[in-house]
Amino acid sequence: MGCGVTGMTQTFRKKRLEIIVEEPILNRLTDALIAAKVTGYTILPTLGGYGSEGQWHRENALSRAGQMVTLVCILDESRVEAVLSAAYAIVSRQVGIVTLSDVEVVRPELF
Amino acid sequence: MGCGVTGMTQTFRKKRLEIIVEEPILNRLTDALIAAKVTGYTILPTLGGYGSEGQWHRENALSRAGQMVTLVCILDESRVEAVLSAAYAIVSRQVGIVTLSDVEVVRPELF
Amino acid sequence: MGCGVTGMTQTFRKKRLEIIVEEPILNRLTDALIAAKVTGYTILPTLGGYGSEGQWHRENALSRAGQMVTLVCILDESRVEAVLSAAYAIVSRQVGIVTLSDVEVVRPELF
Amino acid sequence: MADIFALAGQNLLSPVVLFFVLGLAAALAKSDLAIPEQVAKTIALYLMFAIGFKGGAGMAAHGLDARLVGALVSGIVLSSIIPVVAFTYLTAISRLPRVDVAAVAAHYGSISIVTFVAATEALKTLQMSSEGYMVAVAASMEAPAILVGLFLAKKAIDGDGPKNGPGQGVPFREILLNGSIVMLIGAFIIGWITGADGLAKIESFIVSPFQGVLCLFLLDMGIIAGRGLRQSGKVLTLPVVIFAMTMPVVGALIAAPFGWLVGLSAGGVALLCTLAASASYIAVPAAMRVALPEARPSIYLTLSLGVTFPFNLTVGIPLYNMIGTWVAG
Amino acid sequence: MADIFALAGQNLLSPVVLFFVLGLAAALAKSDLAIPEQVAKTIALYLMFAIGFKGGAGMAAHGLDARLVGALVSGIVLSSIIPVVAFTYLTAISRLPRVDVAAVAAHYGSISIVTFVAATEALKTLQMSSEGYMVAVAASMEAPAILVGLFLAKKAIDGDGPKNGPGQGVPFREILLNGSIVMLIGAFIIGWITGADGLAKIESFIVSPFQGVLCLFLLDMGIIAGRGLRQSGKVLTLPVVIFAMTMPVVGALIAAPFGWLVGLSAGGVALLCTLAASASYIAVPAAMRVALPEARPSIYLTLSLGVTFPFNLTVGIPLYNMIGTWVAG
Amino acid sequence: MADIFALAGQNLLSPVVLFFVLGLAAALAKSDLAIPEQVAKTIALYLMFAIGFKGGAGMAAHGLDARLVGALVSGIVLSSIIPVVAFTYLTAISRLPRVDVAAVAAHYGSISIVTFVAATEALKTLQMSSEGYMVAVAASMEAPAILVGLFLAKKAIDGDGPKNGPGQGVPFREILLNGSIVMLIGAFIIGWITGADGLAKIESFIVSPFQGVLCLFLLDMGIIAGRGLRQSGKVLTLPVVIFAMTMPVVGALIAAPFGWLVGLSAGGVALLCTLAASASYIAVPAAMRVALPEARPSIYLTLSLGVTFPFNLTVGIPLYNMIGTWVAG
Ligand SMILES: Nc1ncnc2c1ncn2[C@@H]1O[C@H](COP(=O)(O)O)[C@@H](O)[C@H]1O
Ligand SMILES: Nc1ncnc2c1ncn2[C@@H]1O[C@H](COP(=O)(O)O)[C@@H](O)[C@H]1O
Ligand SMILES: Nc1ncnc2c1ncn2[C@@H]1O[C@H](COP(=O)(O)O)[C@@H](O)[C@H]1O
Ligand code: NA
Ligand code: NA
Ligand code: NA
Repeated sequence: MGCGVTGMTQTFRKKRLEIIVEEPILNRLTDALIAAKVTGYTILPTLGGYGSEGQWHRENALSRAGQMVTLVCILDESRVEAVLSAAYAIVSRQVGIVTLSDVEVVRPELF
Repeated sequence: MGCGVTGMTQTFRKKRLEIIVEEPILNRLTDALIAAKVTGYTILPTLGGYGSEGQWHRENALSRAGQMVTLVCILDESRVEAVLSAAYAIVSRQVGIVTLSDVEVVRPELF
Repeated sequence: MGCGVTGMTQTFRKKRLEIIVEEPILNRLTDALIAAKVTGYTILPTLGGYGSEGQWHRENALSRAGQMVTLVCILDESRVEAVLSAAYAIVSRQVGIVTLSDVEVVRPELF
Repeated sequence: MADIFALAGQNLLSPVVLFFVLGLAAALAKSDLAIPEQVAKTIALYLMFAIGFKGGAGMAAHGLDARLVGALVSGIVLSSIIPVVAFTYLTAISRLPRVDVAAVAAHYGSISIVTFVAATEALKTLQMSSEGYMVAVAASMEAPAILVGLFLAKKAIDGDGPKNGPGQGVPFREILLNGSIVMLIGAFIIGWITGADGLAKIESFIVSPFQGVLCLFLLDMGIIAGRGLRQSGKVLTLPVVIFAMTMPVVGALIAAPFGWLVGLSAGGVALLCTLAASASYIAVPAAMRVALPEARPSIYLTLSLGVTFPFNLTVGIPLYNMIGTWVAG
Repeated sequence: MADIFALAGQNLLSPVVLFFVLGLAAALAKSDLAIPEQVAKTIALYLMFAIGFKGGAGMAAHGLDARLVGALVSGIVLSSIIPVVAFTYLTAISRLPRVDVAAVAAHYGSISIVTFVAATEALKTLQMSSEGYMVAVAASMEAPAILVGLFLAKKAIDGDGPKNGPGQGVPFREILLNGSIVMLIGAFIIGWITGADGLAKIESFIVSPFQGVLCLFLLDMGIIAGRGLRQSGKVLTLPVVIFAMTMPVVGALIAAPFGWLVGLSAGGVALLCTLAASASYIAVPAAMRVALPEARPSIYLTLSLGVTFPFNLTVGIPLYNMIGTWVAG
Repeated sequence: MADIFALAGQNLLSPVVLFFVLGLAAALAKSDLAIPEQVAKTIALYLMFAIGFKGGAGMAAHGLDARLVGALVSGIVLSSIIPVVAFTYLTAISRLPRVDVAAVAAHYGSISIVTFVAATEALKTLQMSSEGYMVAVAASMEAPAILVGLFLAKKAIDGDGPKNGPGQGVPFREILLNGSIVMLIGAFIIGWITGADGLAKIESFIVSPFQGVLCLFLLDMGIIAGRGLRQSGKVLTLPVVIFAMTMPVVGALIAAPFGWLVGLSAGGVALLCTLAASASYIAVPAAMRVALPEARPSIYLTLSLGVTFPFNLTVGIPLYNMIGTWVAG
């Protein structure tokens, strides 16, 4: 767990996991994340996008089948491996973009 | 203010502040950010999430009480300390996830 | 293309481009990104924000004119220059916030 | 007694209540049935629009009633007294922290406009009329309870700086000018100004489809209540359940003499009792998150939406109608 | 034959079909016309609400029909047989991978409730009545086809571990308790319980504006179908188009004897044929993304929504009405 | 003169106008009252649906009128002339930059369909009829003004490369095929094809609840206008306010002789004047953000939505009705 000081407020280094995933498998993904003991996550809606299958737009989809959502999860570096492989097991057969980046937080005990 | 060169376009290092916060206190948070002289921010909707209180979903909430939003603010490193402590004063009693990360921008004068 | 190892899973360094842009020019921007050969992008809705013109909120806008969206694009470092200048050509006359950051991915062949 | 059961039975088998039950069952069975958020918000505004406008048009039809002022004062007094009663009662029978008790008390002093709407529909089925201005009384009862609740909470939290204490930073403007209240009062005034003519113009929007729309809204409330119960059902210890199922009756019994004193019609007394008996789950929770974030939503929302609302919808409303008939019939 | 064309012509010039065509044209011309997502979802729920409630109220009016059980069993059997037929047929005439063929088969065995709604409206125009419980039959036909489709896909994919194979992890609860089905069956039961009284209360919400709302929904379906065709039109080789335009008729012809055996009315047979002929584009695609992600949505959605739905809406429904009249008229 | 005031007074006390005022007041008082975005978009589409369909059904009822072509040509000519007049006028009385003046001119040459809808309702109250094809005239007036406005802006910006100059990259397809226009014209054609029969089928969706829905929409427009004024009220210098309150009358006076020449009915002239007098705040702003981003939305939106729309809604429409009666009565 790295840490830094921005001015006077001390900050701690954590990881930010961002997963863009199809809505029909969201429940399965979140179950896996909870099983992998993340402390929390947040889901953002998605309007549309473009990928190997071309462009899509939320308004074109009658069913949840064509919809994607974005999941953001702040987690401690020590959890990354377990969470990443849990997530990967779910999204590997489906459409899903998984990225990881560095962030700093103020309250490290939350993650 | 760090700076880098990506190919030919020169880029400048700024900070990206991301705050996941309850909607009822959003007004108070944005007032505080404006008072702390941010040059701008953008608010994204949130569909649901999971945290210490369990799972929640936007559609379950009749009132704004159960809703969260995500605020993104790109700012100069020199402002981070002031903005962070202004934001922290607001979200400390409430539910709120504050993260900070590095980004590069093309037009540094905007932030 | 940098690369790292998080526990056992090998990860590869890519770039995350985030563009906050007015909806009326979104089509033009995505056309330019596709022409610049991005492998994909995802668009997120935006609720409101604050900038040089003051505060705005999605519910205040009758037409698409006042609306903004957030576009996220994960891309390889080698594409950054081309994509950045394509994007910049579109958003330079309009309102638009362009940021770039580092991320790690598991499946590098997708980007 | 038989009457109550007959009325309650009839009420229980109305589409409105059955759709609430459907929503509750769907949520408990983990179905993904849901009314999309923006539509649910619009339906809530539609209900305010319709009930406000009809109330105003009713005022226009029957002339300004001298009892209006008395009814408004009663509403404000009830909304200030009931939190104190609720606070004392819940403190006595449960071991909840004081701050949670204060928050719950604020919810029971304030009102649930959907319960009010359901009561109005039930009166219509019984062909009982009521004063149009009861809509304004409903609006007047929303805010006072919040202030009293925050005052009760004040002593619970010490050591906080003046900036962060409960009641500090309470968003008065937001409470008084929240969208529902503005819609309700605004539509009431417009209904009053335009009267029967105005009502004729928009009748097929706000009168004919009203019950159907209400079914859809109660379906959604059932879903939300059901999901809330699944999530936070564990907070429902016996004492708090007893509180949530008896406090409405206590509130109604406190309200009845006020209705009698003011001289309201049987329908008017029934509605005043319903308002007193109902607990907020829209405006007050939002205010509490700002002014009293230490109080737990899982407690106040589960009580007001998960227990008291269904209680009022099924058993309470027929009971308050009987009280109205006894007192003023 | 002339009759079919007359009926089809009349059907083609109904507002409902013309709004579908408008949506299709708008999408093909790249207009940004669109019904916002949350509203479209609500309209879909509204249609379930209305059709379910009316079906239930119809049941209440005509008493419990002994043929109900026969009709339900027929629905389940049809939903299990048709995927096999569709799988064999499509394998024979196209070179699609087996996993795609299986997914398509599941869609054609399952049903499109909007096609059912449109058929009900067409019957109303022809003043033909039908059994209220056909709504329940529709609900019973959604799930079996998914299981059969996954079973057919199973052999297509080998070497996958048990955790990831098709049919593994199929979300049964989500399929059986998806929002549309719960709304449909829930409203059916409430309509049955409250009967004519209940219907009278909410008639001006679910009966009078129904056709207009349906126009709006079909406009949206036209838009979605049009955008889908623009996006994935290239998958439409001649063999698959032939499949998508003949398979509905095959399904209807398989269903007709069942309707006759059970003893349904002409309208009932027409609806059973319509259900058999229709292909899912809401519930089944979502299930396939979870249980059979290897199958391509561009294929199954383009066939069911882009070809079969318009075919049924324009030519199919009048044809199935004739079949109903022939079989049971 | 007394007549105008009587008419305006009557108009001012209609529910539709009062709900606009309610929205305006709520926004100025910083209430959070708002119609959710997706619902507001749907209501806008509903208004196009209803007004288009009724126009088309009206055409079907009265036969194809030879004056249709004349009316369409008048619309296009007016939409091309008015921006030039507005440009000259606003340049003369204000010191706004040329690019802003050009953008404003485009807005005033184009039309506000909601103003048109409100005028149609006002005619109905006065029992004046109008030509169904005025809907098509409205559609024809949307685009020409944008082109003229961009042409006027062209000289204002020099030195830009050809790629970025104003008018370059103007999204013609998007302007002509924007959702509202496609809905309006599509519904018009479907109404024309299906005529009285079609109207009968969907009447209780598009006719009976229309005024009520319009109230809700105008409430939302009041809110948006109010928030805009709070935000950008500072741009309202005396000269531009004078422009925004007199330009509509100028437009109407230019239109009146056209209506007379074409031989429109009194109601038709009133509507043509209303179209000429109204200023766009939906389609044109979106086009300007793409083709002329240098122009400031705070100026053109504040003028068209914050000043001209309320002016037309309250004072303008009764005035244009009088002009119609004078010219063709
Ligand atoms: N490089 C990318 N950056 C951001 N989002 C992406 C990217 N590639 C794919 N996506 C998203 O993932 C969806 C499926 O992509 P694909 O798996 O390529 O068909 C797309 O529609 C996008 O929403
Ligand atoms: N580690 C996390 N990463 C992302 N979002 C989180 C995280 N923890 C909490 N949240 C969000 O914050 C909300 C409140 O969390 P909590 O304060 O833990 O109750 C959750 O419902 C999530 O939406
Ligand atoms: N520093 C910033 N961080 C995040 N979003 C911003 C920032 N500045 C501007 N924005 C967004 O861009 C929009 C236009 O900003 P401006 O170009 O400053 O008028 C704002 O309304 C915000 O939504
Ligand atoms: Na109360
Ligand atoms: Na079928
Ligand atoms: Na004009």
